[in-house]
Amino acid sequence: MTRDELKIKISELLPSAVFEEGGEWLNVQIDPAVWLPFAEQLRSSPDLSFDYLFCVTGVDWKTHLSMVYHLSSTNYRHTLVVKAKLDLNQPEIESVSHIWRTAEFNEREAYEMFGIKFLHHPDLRLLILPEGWEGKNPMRKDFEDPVNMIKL
Amino acid sequence: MSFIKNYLNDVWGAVKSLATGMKLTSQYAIHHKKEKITQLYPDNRDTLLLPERFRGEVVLIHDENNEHACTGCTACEIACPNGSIKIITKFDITPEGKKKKALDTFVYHLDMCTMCNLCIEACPTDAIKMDQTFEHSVTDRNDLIKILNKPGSRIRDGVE
Amino acid sequence: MYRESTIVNESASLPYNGGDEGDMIINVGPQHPSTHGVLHLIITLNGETVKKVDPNLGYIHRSMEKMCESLTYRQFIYVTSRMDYLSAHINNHCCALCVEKGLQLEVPPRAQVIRVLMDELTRLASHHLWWGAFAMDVGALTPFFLAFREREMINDIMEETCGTRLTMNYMVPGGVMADLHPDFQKRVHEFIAHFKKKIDEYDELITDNIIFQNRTKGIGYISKEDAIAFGMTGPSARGSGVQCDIRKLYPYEVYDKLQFDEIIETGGDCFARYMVRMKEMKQSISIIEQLIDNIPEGDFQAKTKAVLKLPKGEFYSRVETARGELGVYIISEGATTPYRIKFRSPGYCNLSALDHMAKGQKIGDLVAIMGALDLVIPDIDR
Amino acid sequence: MWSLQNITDNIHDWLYATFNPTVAMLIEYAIIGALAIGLFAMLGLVLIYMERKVSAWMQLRLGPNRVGPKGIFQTTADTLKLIVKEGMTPTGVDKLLFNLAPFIVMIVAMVVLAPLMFAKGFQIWDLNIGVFFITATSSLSVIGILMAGWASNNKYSLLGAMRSGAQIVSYELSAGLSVLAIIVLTGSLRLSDIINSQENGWWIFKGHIPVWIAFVIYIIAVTAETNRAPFDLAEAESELTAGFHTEYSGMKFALFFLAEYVNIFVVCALGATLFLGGWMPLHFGTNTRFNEVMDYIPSSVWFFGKTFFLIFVIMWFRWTFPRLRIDQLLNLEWKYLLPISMINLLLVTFIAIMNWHF
Repeated sequence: MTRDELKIKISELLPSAVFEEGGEWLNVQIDPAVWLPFAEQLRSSPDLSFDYLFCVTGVDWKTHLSMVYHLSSTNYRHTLVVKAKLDLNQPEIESVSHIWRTAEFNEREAYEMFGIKFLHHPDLRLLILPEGWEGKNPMRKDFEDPVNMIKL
Repeated sequence: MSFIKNYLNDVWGAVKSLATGMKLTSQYAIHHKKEKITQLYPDNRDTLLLPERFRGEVVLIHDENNEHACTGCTACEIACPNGSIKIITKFDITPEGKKKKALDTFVYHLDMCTMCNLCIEACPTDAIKMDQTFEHSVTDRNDLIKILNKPGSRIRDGVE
Repeated sequence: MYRESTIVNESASLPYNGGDEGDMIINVGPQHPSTHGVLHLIITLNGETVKKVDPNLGYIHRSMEKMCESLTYRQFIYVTSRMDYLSAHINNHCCALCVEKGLQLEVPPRAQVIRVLMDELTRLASHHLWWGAFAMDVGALTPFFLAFREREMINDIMEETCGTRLTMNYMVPGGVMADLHPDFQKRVHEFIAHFKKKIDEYDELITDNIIFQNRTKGIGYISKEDAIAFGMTGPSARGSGVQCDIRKLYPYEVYDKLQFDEIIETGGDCFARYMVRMKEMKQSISIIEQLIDNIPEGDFQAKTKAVLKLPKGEFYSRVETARGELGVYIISEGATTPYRIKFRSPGYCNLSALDHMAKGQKIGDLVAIMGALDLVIPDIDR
Repeated sequence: MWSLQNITDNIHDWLYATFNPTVAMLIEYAIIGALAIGLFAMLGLVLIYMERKVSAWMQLRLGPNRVGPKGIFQTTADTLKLIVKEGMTPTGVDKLLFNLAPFIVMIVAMVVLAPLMFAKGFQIWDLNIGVFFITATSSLSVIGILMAGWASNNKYSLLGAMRSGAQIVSYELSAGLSVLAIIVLTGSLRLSDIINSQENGWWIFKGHIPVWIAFVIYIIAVTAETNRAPFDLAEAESELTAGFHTEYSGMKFALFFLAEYVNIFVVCALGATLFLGGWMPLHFGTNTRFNEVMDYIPSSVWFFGKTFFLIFVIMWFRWTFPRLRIDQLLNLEWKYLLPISMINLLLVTFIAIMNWHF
């Protein structure tokens, strides 16, 4: 499916979606509340069949956080980038680990690095950070580590 | 009957595959003098040839008059990703009586250097290069902080 | 009835609480011969059978993504050599591609060919090391040294041209850092001749060996659908029949002009993954053979400004490393440093499937599965 | 002809002529003990050096080459290091069993030396059940290994010990059955009788294909019994780090290490005695010129030559093959080796009854 076809299809599925211009792939901005049903549709819709989630990222925009999901289909080879804006103080989004198994690990990474809480995640524990980590989430922009940070 | 045949075929195939492997290792054992690839490192130190591009450590090139080409422009210091280089500059007085920025001390932290070659790429006057030394181990980490410009050295004439 | 130490709650400090009466929880790693690094697996055993594998990462996490946020677009590339150190060139390549995408920079044809040559040599070196290490995981010690003999030749070639053996920092935005060494072609020809002579030994010693086949066939099975769902890429996924070679799907540099096959096996087990890599080595050699005598003349580096500034926007580049798909995702705010950078590392996703694959297998199989996944821990931890 | 028999007989006669019988016997015991311990130490040094060199040659390396000419003192240096190293006893171990285990393993390995015939007339104890004694006592070493694994309070050790137990107990069967093949042919358990029966040719040549099969099975089974690769599951390095001796260090570890090599020596010596004629030179038929030439080579050279050849074969296995998995290991024994050796034993019996062997 080309980018324009994809755009029409997505806007049918989710009228509230906001498309971003530019970028290599179609970027769609969604509300975190609609993410779970939208993801299920993306995965199960036969002419979309986004079965390969290849990149899950959190971004700290200082005013808000956002989750970026890069989706691709191994059948049709089209790619979609889904972005969800999250609140800075209480970032919460539904987990999609039951749709794409790879999300389980990647969401755990985003959880500890950005403090984003994934609702209904089966196993949301610290993965990379040491047990009993206290303090801020390291990938947030306001994180400072006076002990280990080398100032250049 | 076919069961027994299969069973024997299994055994025969297994023995054959094992024998092929054993043949190979025995070949290596017999010809071990020819096949060995070990280099006797500290013994062959004199004959050890490192390629001229090998990145061992950063050195400031001095010629026979104890002159170098460093203008103290700090391009290498800016290019260095992990702050291994610290250039301390001073102001020389040129014969015309003008003040001119020049190199005072070229401090190089070998302990932080990752040999990425970015400083050499950045240097506009080709004053520094990578040396082929690689035996850097010392007992005191302060020994790894080096001052690259030799005492009394000065900038070569004509280098801007 | 074992003594106190087998009581399941011994690892109470660890947050895992599964396991029934009589289960044994073993910490494999962080220091263990077969984890090839500082991977920590908390495995629940019932006798010899693995019930659950719970990876615990972070022992070599250097927070590269955070680090790169403070480095300029020229500087951050060298850091990625330390990510998947066995395919350092390819990591650097991916970063350079991403920066070039942002700058809309055209790479000279000579640089493109040099990059592909270096990528394939790196892939060969990586697969050689994997072959030796995998053989060691299943208990054969000699292959390790045979593999190192070939890998050493590649490392010497790298050393001559790039200056270092493992973490080269040879790819820069706009091309490569230095031109090829005059001896490069001769040395590569020597290597190809040597490789073709020796690759059959690999089959004699390991591939055809009955013990090895028994150790790997039918072990660590993962279906095509599961492999996609787990985000597996690279040879590990191609062993399950997933078409995922970035070089074929989204060709970069000169890969679209080259003749090579994407190796796909359908076994889905460790042996299929093994065969994919063995055949991939031959494909890499054929790519190198196609290019080595046809390196175009010209610049090895495009003209770039001294200070690189990416325009505001998002850039994503993906390449095929020896382990799978590496993605570099740069969010730029128009400054000299990236605002946010994300490395989509292949090992991380491949590791997530380990629990699925190892469930119900023996401890020895767990080791074989880890070996066949070709895990490089710094790549997982970044 | 020059023979060790004369020396031992002379010493024996001189001792009994000089001292009263009790003292003479005690002195003899002391000499034997000293010799056994000396042999034990020598074997450790020689075999470990040999293993390292063989592995190096197969792996394109040089092997030890720094300590002494060609590195021959490398193992001596290693042993010295192990002796002066602190023998750590981790907290939580069963101290008695933990400290006892290496000694049990070593004592078993030493006891097994008793009925072996190192040269013509050079034997500690010509037992009338020699072969039986060796198979019986050598299987005791599993107790030491289980003890070590259990007492270490380490899960890797426990797994290794349990694997080792299953492995040794199973492989005893096919090793025993293939040994029985020779017993059937000779009709004696006494090692000297077995060797003498090979005066006109070794059993491997006289006994047709069934003895060949028995020989191959014996080699495979003893490789497993001594926990050597490809059957080194008890200490499978890539799975269990070091298996049953994970927690041992210093001299206690060295004892395990030495015992492993002495065990290899013992089983190879037994294999050489049963199948390759022990100290018996290579003979074809009786009273030929060829046999006389062969007789000029001392019997001890024959014995050690054959034994070391078998040891080399076992080392060759180790540096070539991948390791089996535990269930495959037991499959190999119960589905392949045991049925084959049982049928083979029937064949050998048939040959013995029909007197078809040479």
